[in-house]
Amino acid sequence: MVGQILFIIIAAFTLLMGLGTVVARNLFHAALFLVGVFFGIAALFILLEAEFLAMAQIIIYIGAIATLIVFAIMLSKGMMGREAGAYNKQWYFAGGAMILFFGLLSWLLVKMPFAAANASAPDDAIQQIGSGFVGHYVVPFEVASVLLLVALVGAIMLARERN
Amino acid sequence: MTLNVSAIIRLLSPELILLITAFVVIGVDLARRRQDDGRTAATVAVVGLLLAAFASVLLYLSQPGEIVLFTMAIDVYGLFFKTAAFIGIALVIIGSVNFMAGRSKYLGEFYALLVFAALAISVAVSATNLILVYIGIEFLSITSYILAGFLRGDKRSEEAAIKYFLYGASAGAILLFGLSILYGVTGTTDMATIGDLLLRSDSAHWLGLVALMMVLAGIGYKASLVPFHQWAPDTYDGAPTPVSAFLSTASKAAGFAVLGRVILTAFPQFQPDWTQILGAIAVLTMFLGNLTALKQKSVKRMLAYSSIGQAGYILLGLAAVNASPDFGGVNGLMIYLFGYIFTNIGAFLLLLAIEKKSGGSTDMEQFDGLATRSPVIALLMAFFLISLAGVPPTAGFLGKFYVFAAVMNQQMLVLGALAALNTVIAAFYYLNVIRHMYFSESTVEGGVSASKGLMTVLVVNAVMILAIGVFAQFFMVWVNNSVTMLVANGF
Amino acid sequence: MDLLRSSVLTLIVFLPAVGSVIVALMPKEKEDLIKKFSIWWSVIPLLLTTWLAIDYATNFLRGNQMAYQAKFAWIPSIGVNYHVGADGLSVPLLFLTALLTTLGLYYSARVIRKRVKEFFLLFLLLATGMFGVFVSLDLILFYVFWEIGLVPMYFLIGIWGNPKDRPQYAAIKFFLYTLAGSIFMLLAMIGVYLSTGTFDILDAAAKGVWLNAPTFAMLSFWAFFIAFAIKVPSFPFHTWLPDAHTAAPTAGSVILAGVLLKLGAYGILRVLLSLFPGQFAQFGWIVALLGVIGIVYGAFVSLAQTDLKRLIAYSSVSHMGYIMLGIGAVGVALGMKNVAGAQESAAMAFNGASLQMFMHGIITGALFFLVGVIYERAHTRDLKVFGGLSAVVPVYYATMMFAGFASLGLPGLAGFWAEFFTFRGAFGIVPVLAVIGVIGIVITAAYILYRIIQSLFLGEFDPKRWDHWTTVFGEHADGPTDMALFEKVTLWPLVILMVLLGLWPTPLLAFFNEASVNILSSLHF
Amino acid sequence: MNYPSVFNLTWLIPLPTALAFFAIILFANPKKRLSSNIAVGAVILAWIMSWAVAIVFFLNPELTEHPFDLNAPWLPMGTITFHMGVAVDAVTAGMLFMVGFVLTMIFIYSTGYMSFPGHLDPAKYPDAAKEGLDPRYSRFFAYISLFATGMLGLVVANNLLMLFIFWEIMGLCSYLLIGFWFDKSYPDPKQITPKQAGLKAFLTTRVGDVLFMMGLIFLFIHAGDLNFQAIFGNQEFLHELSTSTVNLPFFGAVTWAGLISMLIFWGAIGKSAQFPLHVWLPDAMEGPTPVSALIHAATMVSAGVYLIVRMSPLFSAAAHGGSGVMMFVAFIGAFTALFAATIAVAQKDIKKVLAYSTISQLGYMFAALGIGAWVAAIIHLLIHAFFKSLLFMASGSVIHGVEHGHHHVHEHGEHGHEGYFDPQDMFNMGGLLKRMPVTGWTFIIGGASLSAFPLITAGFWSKDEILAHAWADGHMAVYWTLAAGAFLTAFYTFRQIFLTFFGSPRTEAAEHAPESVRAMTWPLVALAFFALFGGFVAVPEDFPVIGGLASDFMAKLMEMQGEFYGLHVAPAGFNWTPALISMTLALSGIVVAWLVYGRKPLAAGKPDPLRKPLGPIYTILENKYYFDEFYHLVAVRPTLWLAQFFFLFDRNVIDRIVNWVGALGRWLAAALRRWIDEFIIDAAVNGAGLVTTWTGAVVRLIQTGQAQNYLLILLLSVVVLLLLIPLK
Amino acid sequence: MTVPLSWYLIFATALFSLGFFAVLSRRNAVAVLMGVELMLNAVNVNLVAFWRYLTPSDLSGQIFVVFVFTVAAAEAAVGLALMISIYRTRKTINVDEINDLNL
Repeated sequence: MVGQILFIIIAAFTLLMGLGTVVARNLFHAALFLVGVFFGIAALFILLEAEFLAMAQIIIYIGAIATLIVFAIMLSKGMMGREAGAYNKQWYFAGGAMILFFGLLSWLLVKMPFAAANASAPDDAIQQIGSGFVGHYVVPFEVASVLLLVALVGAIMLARERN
Repeated sequence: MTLNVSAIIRLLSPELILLITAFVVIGVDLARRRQDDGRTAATVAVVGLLLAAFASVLLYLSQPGEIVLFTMAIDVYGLFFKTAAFIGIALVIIGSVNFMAGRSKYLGEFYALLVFAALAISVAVSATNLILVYIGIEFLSITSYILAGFLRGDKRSEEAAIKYFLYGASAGAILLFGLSILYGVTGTTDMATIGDLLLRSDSAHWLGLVALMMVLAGIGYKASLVPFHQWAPDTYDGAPTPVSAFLSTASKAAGFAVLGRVILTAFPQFQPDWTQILGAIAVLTMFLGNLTALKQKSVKRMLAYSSIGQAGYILLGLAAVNASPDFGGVNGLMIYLFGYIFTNIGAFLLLLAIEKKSGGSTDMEQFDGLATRSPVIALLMAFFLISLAGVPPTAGFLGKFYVFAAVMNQQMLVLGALAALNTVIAAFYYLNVIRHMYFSESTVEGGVSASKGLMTVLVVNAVMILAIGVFAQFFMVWVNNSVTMLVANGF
Repeated sequence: MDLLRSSVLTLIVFLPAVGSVIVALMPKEKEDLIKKFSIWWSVIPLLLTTWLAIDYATNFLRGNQMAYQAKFAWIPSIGVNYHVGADGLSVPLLFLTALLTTLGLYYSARVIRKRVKEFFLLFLLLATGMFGVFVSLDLILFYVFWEIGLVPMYFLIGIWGNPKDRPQYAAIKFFLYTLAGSIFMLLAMIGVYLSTGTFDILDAAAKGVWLNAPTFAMLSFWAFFIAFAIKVPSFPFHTWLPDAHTAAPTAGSVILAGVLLKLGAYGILRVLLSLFPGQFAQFGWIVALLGVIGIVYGAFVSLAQTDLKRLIAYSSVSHMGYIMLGIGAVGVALGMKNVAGAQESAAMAFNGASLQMFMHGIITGALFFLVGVIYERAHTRDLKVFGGLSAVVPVYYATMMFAGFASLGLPGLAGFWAEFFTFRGAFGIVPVLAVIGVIGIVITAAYILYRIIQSLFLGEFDPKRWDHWTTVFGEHADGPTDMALFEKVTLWPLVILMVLLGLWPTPLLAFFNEASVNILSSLHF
Repeated sequence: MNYPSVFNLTWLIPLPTALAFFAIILFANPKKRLSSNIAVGAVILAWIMSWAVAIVFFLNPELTEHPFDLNAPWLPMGTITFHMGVAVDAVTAGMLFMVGFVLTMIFIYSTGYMSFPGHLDPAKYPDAAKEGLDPRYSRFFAYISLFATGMLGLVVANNLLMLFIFWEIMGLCSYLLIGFWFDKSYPDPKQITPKQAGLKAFLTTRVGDVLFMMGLIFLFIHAGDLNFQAIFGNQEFLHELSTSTVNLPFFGAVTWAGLISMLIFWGAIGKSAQFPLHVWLPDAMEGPTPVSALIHAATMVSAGVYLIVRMSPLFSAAAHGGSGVMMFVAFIGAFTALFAATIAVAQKDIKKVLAYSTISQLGYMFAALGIGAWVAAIIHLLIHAFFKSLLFMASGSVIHGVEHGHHHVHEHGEHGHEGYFDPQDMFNMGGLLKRMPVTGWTFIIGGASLSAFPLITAGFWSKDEILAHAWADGHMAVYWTLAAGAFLTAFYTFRQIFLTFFGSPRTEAAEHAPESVRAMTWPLVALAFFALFGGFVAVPEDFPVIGGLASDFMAKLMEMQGEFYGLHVAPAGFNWTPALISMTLALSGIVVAWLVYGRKPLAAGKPDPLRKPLGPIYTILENKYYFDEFYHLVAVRPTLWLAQFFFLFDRNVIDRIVNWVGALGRWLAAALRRWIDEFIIDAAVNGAGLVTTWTGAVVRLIQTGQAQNYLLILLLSVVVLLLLIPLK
Repeated sequence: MTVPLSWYLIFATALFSLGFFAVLSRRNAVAVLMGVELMLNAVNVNLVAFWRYLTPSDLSGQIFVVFVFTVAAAEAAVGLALMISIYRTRKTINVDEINDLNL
């Protein structure tokens, strides 16, 4: 019961933050709302007993991605606050489509009876994750690292000041 | 599974070679920057890619059977696509050296990125695990975004990149959602297990289909299948031409390869469903690509739409997949793609020569009277187009033959008829370019010239197209082995 | 000898392609060298086919043996072979192809002035495609050659076509039309494999195709048929032909009419008849009906033409109708096992159709050359500006008379035999259709005499009516000049053939007759 | 059976002229005299061989029981082999006798006749004018050589297929020769020119020919062979053919024999210019006169008769089987005989009169065949050939003379002739007997023969035979029709003679007309001999007085031959009644002609005295019953109209089908984008109440360039795909 | 385990939809990118929830999420770099204004 209440609070908060991200005209505000979403998700992870992920969420998303976004906003000042309007012309239609999509997908998901395994989360989750990275998932892991490198190189190359 | 280190290195040698190559390229380029227009870097990249391709061939020849190593399958199916993609990318690099030389300062990065893209493809086509599928696809996407936007300050290139980025990111998210559901339904990320579990459980049906649809959208866009194609014309058109060549061939082949493996290993249960859906998508893709291509004035954009149309034919192979060893569908898809890689790279890279002459335009007028101005280039272009149109004895014909045969084998007569009809529509616009080259009077003075590298690539492509068509068996053996493998795999 | 016999077809087929590669390697300024080389090179297949005809007649004709076979695995995984062979049906057509190719090259050497190298290159390549179709015994090989023939022709029409005749339109129309037919044929070929497990025409015929699936058999039959009917072309698939023929350069028209159209008819006899005899028996009447419509319709439309070349083009529609009528009659006869005399008539109809293939080749080939002769001088083909040429250019007149009368089926010249045998067969099988077809004979006489002979040759020559005369070499002239030596050399072999075969068709007929008797008796369904 | 070895020459008979044809067109044609010499030499060779064969046959009447037949394998047809070959029987021998001789005469005559023609401008053909020969002299001899081949080949052919081939070759030559002066034109645009006449001749006969070919093919289908002796020697087969029936639309059940006979007869109708396909022959007179004599009088047109003679066993079998085909033949023949004769009465062109008389006389022969008077038909065929070729050649000589006279007048500039002068118009002649005595007298002999002047002319005997048969066999309608024709024949023939040769010249040209050269007159004399005495080969045995003196060996021979073919043709015997009637009619025709034209010679510029009494009938006759106009209306114009219609149909309907498919494709493409833009996106946006600035996108493709549009479609596609799941 | 799994799923779907809505309707490319991040986060919730509820002993789900983090980071980096690059050229990063390529 407590879990449910907690979930509802966190979920509501997160969704509100998400809504804020989506609707905020000011890009900077949107970024702040986004950080709120990240926090909310991290909280959910804790609720789901995935502490490692919660930590990673905060470090990566808030520490890296959100920061990156804010940096980008600041690097190009004119990016925000343009008066032309925050939404494009199809937003009504997009909204309708989204509601349809949401309804349809959640209906499909809820209809499905999942066989919940009533086991508890393993204690050595972090250890298992770690050995997964160097064991079974070593290739994805290495690929991910190369991916980051490539993204780094590419991002630098693209964003670098031109002479 | 016990494997010693040397065996692992051997099995992963293509990827390792690529990895090393990529770093060497960057290193070499740092050392020799601005001294040779990136020729050294390109050379290293090409050598590395060819070595990797060679390694793949060696691996294939050693008959690896079915080895799954760290979520990567080292099998004939994957090795085939690897070889094809590596060679394709190597050709793109050779052809683009001159083009890129004056246009960017970051040539080392450019070639390295192409090598990385090869690596991404290599990983993606071997992936047996949802995680690796996702990461492989995203790796490829991110590399592609950078490549598409590589010409900084070029509006078209940047636009191509951002559109591709937005589309790719969204589609990636949809793919991820689908994969998450698949994981949720089966509790595993191993595709073979997923396939088994889905086969055994009845209740998972609906959500399995939800996952299938999302995967279709999330991977299908890479193969530019209608209705997930819309980024493609803009991106192919705007991106630097070598990148378009890459995106429309190697990257697309990877999309098909991954789609094929995912569908065949994870969703065999839904074959009746996806046969219909893929068939419908194939028809849509062919019609839309071909009908729109009819109207284009720019050859580059026409080729962009043409490559959508071609995707429709290729998809036929998957739509009509069956257990027959002769015309199983997948072999059609594979041989089609193999020939298509050479053909389309040839056609796209040839545009470099045109663009060089015209200063960027690839409008039909630029092709007027090309046959008298530059007979060899015109001949090559005509040859590529004829192969795209599917006239024997070219590779284009062989591919069409095999996919049509699969369709017939499944007795999907309407599908076959519609595909045949499309062949005729497509021939119209391919011939139209030939018409401009051969029948029209020049409106432009002087011939177009191709650099030595570009010419080499074009000739190699033409020779390969002919070789695939004529020595079909040589290539079909490999392709058929892959099918046998997939069939043995439980499909 | 055995080595020669097993490789001769391959040589015939691929020598022209090799020649075109050699031409490709020559510098394009050396036009003379290119021309001479191409002509002499094309003589090699001509000699080979001549030898082939003689050798076949002496050694293999009895029983219509499939001789000179060569078979190598090409795509063994699906049983696609490089399988070639020739029998009584194909040997004469090979000779015809070789002859028209050589003559076409020889003629073109004098009149083609732009982009010489490409022309000769493509022309040689075209020969490979045509030879290939006539010798293929494997469906895929057949299809490959079928399509190969398409590409050079497309270029020949488009590049060297007369700009006034919309050659680009004609070329694309020609290509797309044929492709539209053939792509469905490809599907049907695959169907043959799925049914019989082989692409080999002989094996598949022996096994029978879609014996237990009538719907598939019917669909395959129509897919094949439409592809062939487009190529023939049979009404109502003929509309590409007037445009293509009119636009094509002279030698191109000659090959188009002389050989390419025959590919369709040959395909029907070689492939369709042997693979789908049951369907043929069922739908033969439609084939015959289309043939008859083609005869009459083509003849009437020809009568309405005022453009000489277009007239002859439409006359091909009419003449190819005879082939379709004959073939259709053969089909109907297949379903008349119990009717006395039907099988004999079928053999006659088969003979008629195959004779028409050969005869129409030489006759219409000659007619198109003759159009070229006058066009090179007058630079117009409008019949209204001519008249009275008989007195001015008697040699041309005489040559045209032979070709024209051969075309209208005058006994004693080649065309008659084809018509006679066709009608002899058709009257025994589909008399009602044959009666309608007979109308075509009269109308044919009308357009040949009224439109061609009268407009061109009769009346008084009036130099004021047309003043753009040149000689064939492009120099200014006050009126038409008679045929130059090279034109005589081109045309007279054909005229001689017309006369000889008109008087003594026996050697040619011997080939076709053996083929028809044996092919028909081998059909079982 | 041992045949005289000379028969082995038979197959060589058509050969010399064929070789001459090729020799002339290939090599000799620049040298005019050489060409004519080759042709004449060849035809003389053919003549010698023909007569050798014919006379040997005449000397061995027993050969009628075993006609000579020589075969060589020719065409493999399915499992059988068709043979080519030659045969000699009495009919062949008779024909060879006549054809060989007439050919030779006409060839020789032509060497004189084909001088430089009047309608050509000598300035244009200086060389030919200097030689005084037609510029296409060589060509003429090539053509007639080929024609000779056709005729001789037709006669010796032993099967219907070869006969058909030669038949058509003759048709070709006829076409070529009628249109020989293809560059001739007349001031009156309505007057038919040689080129049009040739076309008309070929196409009209072609109609008959295809029907003939159909008959031939049907016969072939049933008999499995076309050899005459093989078919006609097989009574069982003929019987079967005459009893098995076929159902035709409109006609109901007819016997195969009847059908085949009828079809073949149509071939003869075309070739022999019988009603209703007679229209071409008068116009064929546009050809040079030797051609008219040769092809359109003596040989080719009578080949139609010969064909029916040949096929008579089949016709008779058909008649036995109850088919009315023989009656039809008789009707067509008799009707044509009278019908053509009426037209001949009102013609003013000397050759046209003869042309209609030819049609009429051929009608007699068909009538004879129709009533079973086989022998009479053959004999009239042979004799008619002699006197009709004589008449034509003589008329040619007249024309030649008048033309020369015209030129003579012209050159001496005595009168400038205004306008066009027609040297063939009889009203431009008169009194020529004095100027051209040989021509005149031979013409009169021929004319008398044609008019069946009793006893002394050959024509009397042969025509009388036919009338006697009609009378004896009770075909009274035929008899009276033919008798009426006989009256008219005598009338128009002597009208012609009086107009041309008697009285005084009505023009300067006639006044100055010279006699023709000897190459032309000698053949006239030679033919006149046969025109007078040829009939004595067929005088009925029981004819008073002469019957015993003259021989009827020819008639006997033919009778025997007929027996062999199962045709029982008993001699009609002599009967005074019909003989007197016909004699009276012939003589009264001559008398009437004399009354109208001879008694009071027509003055220059006066109209035909018949015009007034006959009134509108004369106009109708003059215009040949308006048959040309009628055919133009019902056959020529509809054909051309149909051709134009089909052509437009082809261009605008059939050809467009492809374009329509293409247009459909384009329309689809356009519709696709419009549909997506307007209906999905735009309508959706409309629904949401936002139309403001979307207009730009309306014209665009689905490819708006807006990344977010793309993504929306991505999303919608996923939604659609997901919707499929519950719908499933 | 009192919270039903479906709650998580609906939450994730909602967040995903919000993110997608941003992608579809925001003009500013950075905002669009934020939408993408929302979508990825939503799926992460999905993955973790599935892991927790269905196969807690097998940590594939969590590992998957880690990889998603990586990808998200890389994507954000490249995307933002692109946007900066475009901004320099065009002085705007409004997605609907970047449409030179069409038809």
